[in-house]
Amino acid sequence: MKVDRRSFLGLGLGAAAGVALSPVGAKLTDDSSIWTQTWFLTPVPEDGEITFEPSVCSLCPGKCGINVRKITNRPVKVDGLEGYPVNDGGICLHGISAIQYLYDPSRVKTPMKRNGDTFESISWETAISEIKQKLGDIRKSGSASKLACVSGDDKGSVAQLFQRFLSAFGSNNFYTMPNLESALALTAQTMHGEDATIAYDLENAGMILSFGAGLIEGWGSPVSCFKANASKKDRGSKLYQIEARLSNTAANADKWIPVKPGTEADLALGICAVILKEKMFNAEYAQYFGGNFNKFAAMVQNKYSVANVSQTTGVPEAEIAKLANLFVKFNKSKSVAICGRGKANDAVSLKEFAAVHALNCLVGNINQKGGAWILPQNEYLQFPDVVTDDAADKGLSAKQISTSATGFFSKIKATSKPDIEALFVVNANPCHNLHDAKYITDVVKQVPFVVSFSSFMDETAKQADLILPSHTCLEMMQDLPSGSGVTRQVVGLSKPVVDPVFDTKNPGDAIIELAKSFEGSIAESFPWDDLEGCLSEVASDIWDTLSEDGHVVVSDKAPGSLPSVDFSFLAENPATAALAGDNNEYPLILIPIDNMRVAPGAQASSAFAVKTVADTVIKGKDGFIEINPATAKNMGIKDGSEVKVTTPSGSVVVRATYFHGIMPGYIGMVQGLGHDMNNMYVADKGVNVNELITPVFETGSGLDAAFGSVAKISKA
Amino acid sequence: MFPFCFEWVWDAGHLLFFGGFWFAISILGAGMTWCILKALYETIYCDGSDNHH
Amino acid sequence: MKQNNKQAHKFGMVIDLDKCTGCGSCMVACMSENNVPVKEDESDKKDSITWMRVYKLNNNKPFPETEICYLPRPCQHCSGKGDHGHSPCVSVCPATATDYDYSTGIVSQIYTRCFGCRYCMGACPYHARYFNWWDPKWPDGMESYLSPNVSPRMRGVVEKCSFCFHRYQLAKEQVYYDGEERIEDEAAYQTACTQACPAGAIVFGDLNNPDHQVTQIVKPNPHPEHDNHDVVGKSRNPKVFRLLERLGTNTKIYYMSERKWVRKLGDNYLDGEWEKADNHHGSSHG
Amino acid sequence: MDSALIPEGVKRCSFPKFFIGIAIVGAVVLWGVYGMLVCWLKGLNVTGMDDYYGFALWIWADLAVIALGGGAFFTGLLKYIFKVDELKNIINFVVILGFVCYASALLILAIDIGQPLRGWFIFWHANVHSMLTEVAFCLSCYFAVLTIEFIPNILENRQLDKVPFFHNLSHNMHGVMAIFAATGAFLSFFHQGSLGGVAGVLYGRPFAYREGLLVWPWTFFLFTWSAAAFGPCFSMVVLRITEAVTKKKLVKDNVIHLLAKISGWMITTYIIAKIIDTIYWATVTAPSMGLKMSFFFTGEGNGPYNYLILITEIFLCGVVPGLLLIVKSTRENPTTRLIAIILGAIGVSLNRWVMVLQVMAVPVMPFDKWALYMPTWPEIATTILPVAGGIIVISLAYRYLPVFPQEKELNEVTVE
Repeated sequence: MKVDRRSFLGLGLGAAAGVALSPVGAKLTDDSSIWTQTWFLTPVPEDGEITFEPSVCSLCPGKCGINVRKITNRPVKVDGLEGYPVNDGGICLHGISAIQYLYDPSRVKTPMKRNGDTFESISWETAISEIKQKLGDIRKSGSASKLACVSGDDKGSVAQLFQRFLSAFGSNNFYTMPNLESALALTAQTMHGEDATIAYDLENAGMILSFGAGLIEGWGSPVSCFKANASKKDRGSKLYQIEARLSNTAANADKWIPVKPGTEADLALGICAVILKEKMFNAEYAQYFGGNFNKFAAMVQNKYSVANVSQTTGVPEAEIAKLANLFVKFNKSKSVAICGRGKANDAVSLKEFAAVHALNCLVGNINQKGGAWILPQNEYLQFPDVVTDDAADKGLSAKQISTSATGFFSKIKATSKPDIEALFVVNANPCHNLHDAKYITDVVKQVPFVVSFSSFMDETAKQADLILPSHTCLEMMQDLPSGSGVTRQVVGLSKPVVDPVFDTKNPGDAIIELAKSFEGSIAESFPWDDLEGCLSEVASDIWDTLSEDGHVVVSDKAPGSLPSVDFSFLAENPATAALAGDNNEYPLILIPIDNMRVAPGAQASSAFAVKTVADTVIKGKDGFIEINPATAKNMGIKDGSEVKVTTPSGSVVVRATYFHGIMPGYIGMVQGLGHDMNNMYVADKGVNVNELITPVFETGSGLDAAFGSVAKISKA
Repeated sequence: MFPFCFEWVWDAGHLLFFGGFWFAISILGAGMTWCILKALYETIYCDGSDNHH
Repeated sequence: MKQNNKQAHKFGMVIDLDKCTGCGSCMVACMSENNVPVKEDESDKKDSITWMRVYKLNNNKPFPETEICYLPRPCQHCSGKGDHGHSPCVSVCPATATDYDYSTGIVSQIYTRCFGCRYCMGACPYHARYFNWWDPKWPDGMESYLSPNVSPRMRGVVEKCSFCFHRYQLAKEQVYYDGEERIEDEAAYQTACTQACPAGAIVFGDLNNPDHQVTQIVKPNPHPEHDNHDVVGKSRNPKVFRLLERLGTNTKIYYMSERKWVRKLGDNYLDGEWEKADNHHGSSHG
Repeated sequence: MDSALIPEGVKRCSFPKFFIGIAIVGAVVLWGVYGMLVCWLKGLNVTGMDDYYGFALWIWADLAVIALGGGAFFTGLLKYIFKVDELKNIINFVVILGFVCYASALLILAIDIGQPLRGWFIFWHANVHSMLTEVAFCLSCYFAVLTIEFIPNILENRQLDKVPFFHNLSHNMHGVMAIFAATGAFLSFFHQGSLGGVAGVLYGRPFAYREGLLVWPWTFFLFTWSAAAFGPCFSMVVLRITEAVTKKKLVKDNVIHLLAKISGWMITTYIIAKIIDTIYWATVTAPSMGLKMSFFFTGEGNGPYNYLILITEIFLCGVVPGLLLIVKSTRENPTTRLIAIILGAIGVSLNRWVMVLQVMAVPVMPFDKWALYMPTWPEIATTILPVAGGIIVISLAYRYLPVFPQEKELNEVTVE
């Protein structure tokens, strides 16, 4: 057939018309809508039965009750647990993010062993036997005291099992990271001579005089503090916030009183002086004032006159007198003074804690509604005595190297012969979180054998020789006692709400397993199969209730009796720790900023948390310093421009962000950033302020009291 | 959208809007159909002779 | 007939800015509840999906008179001029992918209907609407925490706060199951942000239900304002305001603060207008 | 080589020369297509847009080409309805130009939306209250009209015209073209208007919002009017370019003068209305929302959005071309006329920019900040794509179709 042009055209047109009239077009259009609506790159979450499982969050010292929503065994949401005595339904952003920590890209998925600069996966059996081998050698060489452990805290059975292991092994070198709870215990010891802790009845306090305590920055038990703070409006309560920078707490307070950082103790003592001078102190409670009260009274009136204090602190004289009057007279005994800058897990000074506690004593709010409560330590764990052998006894007779973790690291570097042969790190990240973090990292590097129990490949785990990865908070069974200033003494039980995602273990189980691998006294000190078995025995008094209800309230009332007060420590007028460095060379002062949205603890921030952080804290990978526009303009530094910040410990390049709320002459940097981790959400974002701060040890307590660092900045 | 669609509402908005739309479509459709049919008719029945010029 | 009737709910919120601590719990609770994805870099706040965004306001005064205040901003669920349901976004969506539900007052968003023209984003003065510029991504395994109650969104569509509409649906099912007709109990339906707020700064409920706390705090005026008939539901509590109320968007998110400078930042005022508005507000009802 | 396709009695450049020209422009088209594929495959994250700037370069280009292509509907209206017969000499050209502009607009929309494959939801699930729905419906219908108007011209190609069916079809379509043109004018009125409505209805955006008549804000009418006024300017600019490239006079001066005169009066009346609208907005509408006019032009961080842009739009690119075109001497002087039509084309484009992009830039909440935007290469490439495509279409049409009825008369081919 000859196809001429006409028939060709006709054929073409006919075919086109045919296709147009056929259902092909309609079908393709319909398919396109279905295809775009079931987009291949978007996951479809599996449906299933909704269940809720209550547990307790262990991400921070707050120990809040959580309620985990699950869809057929996979957790999808973490809510606050209604009715839980610490947080009653409230929850912070990090707690909600607990589900992200489960699948965090930087999780350590199996036990790991260092091989040069890299790690290789090994089995749990191999890992345990390797540790046993190393530790056995150390013990054999007669230097049991050369095993040390750095832990996030010393409360709860997991931490105590580690401490117990050290004791059975023969070492006193158990250290906790700086935290509010230890500072409070030390204060109670110093001022009352009791093995006790201090709690603050903030939700009933009339006036809260806060010396920099970041009530809504994560101080204490964060959610509990949030609630107390939020209720002050309805209760007619007042919050006076004393600190150098307009923190969220200061902004939310009824009054913000800027003070030079590091002089809080002076201000507190100055107020004490006014109270004493005007005889405004609580006469009733004064009967309990023991040792050296008169000496103290004379000392403060002599050394901490309003004029002197005003000079040191920068607070106007009239303001100091007014504060003293207000503090004493506000609804009588309901005023309470608290301290610990920001989250109070950084630098703490005993002088400051004691001075502020003296205010509470003078006003007589001790063990009163709305006041400071001296609570006996919550001793629900009754461990049998540790069984020791000769090697252990010998090791235990050696002196503890330091009283603080920072002090410990600063001392072990100094000697050429290793003071420490092996180091356990559990629930802590000292290579990031301690001052002079780079130096700490170097020290950890030099320890011959480092075992990390971290869930994540964090800065410290990276320096380890072996990593025995822990469960994260949702996978783990453990007892979690409240603390950190909470008046209700509660023991919560964290439950594994999900099967472990990776080949990880409860560090409590791991340490029992390790102990049992030894023969003799060490194994004898650990007669339990696992942590649960241990708990059911050592916490037998409360175990039934604990395992059934998920928590036990040990006490929620102020102790009936009143403790005596010993002013000896303060009466000696201990020196205030001053920052190291030359003020002429470094004219500015760098202070760390605690930001509720940035996790400062052992865990780096979650992806969710980082997302909420403002673009004046992280921009791309850049970190920031806050600077008062007046200070910045003097130096020709523009808002958002790059600056080089130098301190005696190091120097970094960050951007400047103007903030009217920071005292001129000071620069602030958010804490908890600058992580060197294999986690794209946090890696290299901002800088770690701890690398810029040199520790300063307070005479007497030995605590690292560096509230910041001298610094200089220049245009980068 | 046609009146038999589930989202259709018998209100002024729909009547005016779609009234205008279908009206315009009808004119264009009818006009083109007329042109094509007429051209076909002319092509087939008036074959060869150019009746336009 | 499509209009507000007595049977209808009108869900709304009042946020006490004096209680808000800017802690970010509401933001994360929202992200977790609603399967909001997280990118590697979220520091460009102009492409960071935050249904609930917390703004940091300041009084713009130098040290030490500086004050700051946090303002959480979910979708404002505007009921539009004169309360007729023509929200700025709903009235412009060409494909009815966002709609005003007259029975709840909730502005919905149907992701599979939206084709991504972004007109609604241009219409919204609150920047409450977010576009999925990227395909959502979760690291290996992390999809396991996604909730089946809210479908994850594909690239190229707009999303926003829904007042946790899935929670409303669940509550409604429960209520029907219990043999009742409508949700009366305040606690039966609460948004994730309200539930999470550790400061209790957010109060959520039915503005048509006089028993609900939100109604008692806000005391909404059911009648149009004399000077601007577009505005309906203005609060009769002098400390309560709405964002950009003068535009007539009639949002259902109310804010409360004792601080004048905070209240002033809620809207635009010509010189001298604010003082008048504030006094008027205070004197006639306060 | 292709001489059989070239209309009789006119001279065209050699095929190789033509081919090279097309190839160069074709390369730009390919770059644009690459940009388009990047946008489709990777998603819109490759653009400079963000959640503050959801409307950007593309939407501006869309509005601008439709305004500029407004010459088609307005000239059609004058020619077919008001029977201004001289315009038959330019009508083919403006129809092609309109066709190119509207095709560009549709293509850009297909790239701009996040889920192009279900873009048809705008028809299927239409929300009749949305100005954008009105735009989409009228735009696609009017594109159909333009195609219908273009077809007879295509069928007049020497070879196609030999096919009796095509010849007849072309003839019949000419016969009823007035009806099509009337429908087109009706549709155009609404879509030009609704494009104006797109901005004007945004009562959450004080910079854009305008009061109006019934459901239509004043911008609705201003957009239609400005498209009718400035569209012919752009037609004349492109005609001038075509004449420069082909080195030929293609349309007689009297036709141009007539179109310029009509355009001049339209511009002048439009700009008076625009000035009134601006004054009313600045003194009544915006202040009722608590905002002074100065806020929109002097805010901190407002980038290029200062008073200069307003003055440029209204005076330099509005009042000036209007006056130049209504005064006989400047209208008939080729240089001043050229200045006027170029200014006019810029003016309407600037107006569309202001009404869409500046709207996005202005903060509304008192604690918000100005937002600025910078396009990325895929946006620029895909915006240039239809321009390059348009050049090719016009070149092909010019070469193979009898676009300009007066060409033969104005350029007698000397037989060699």
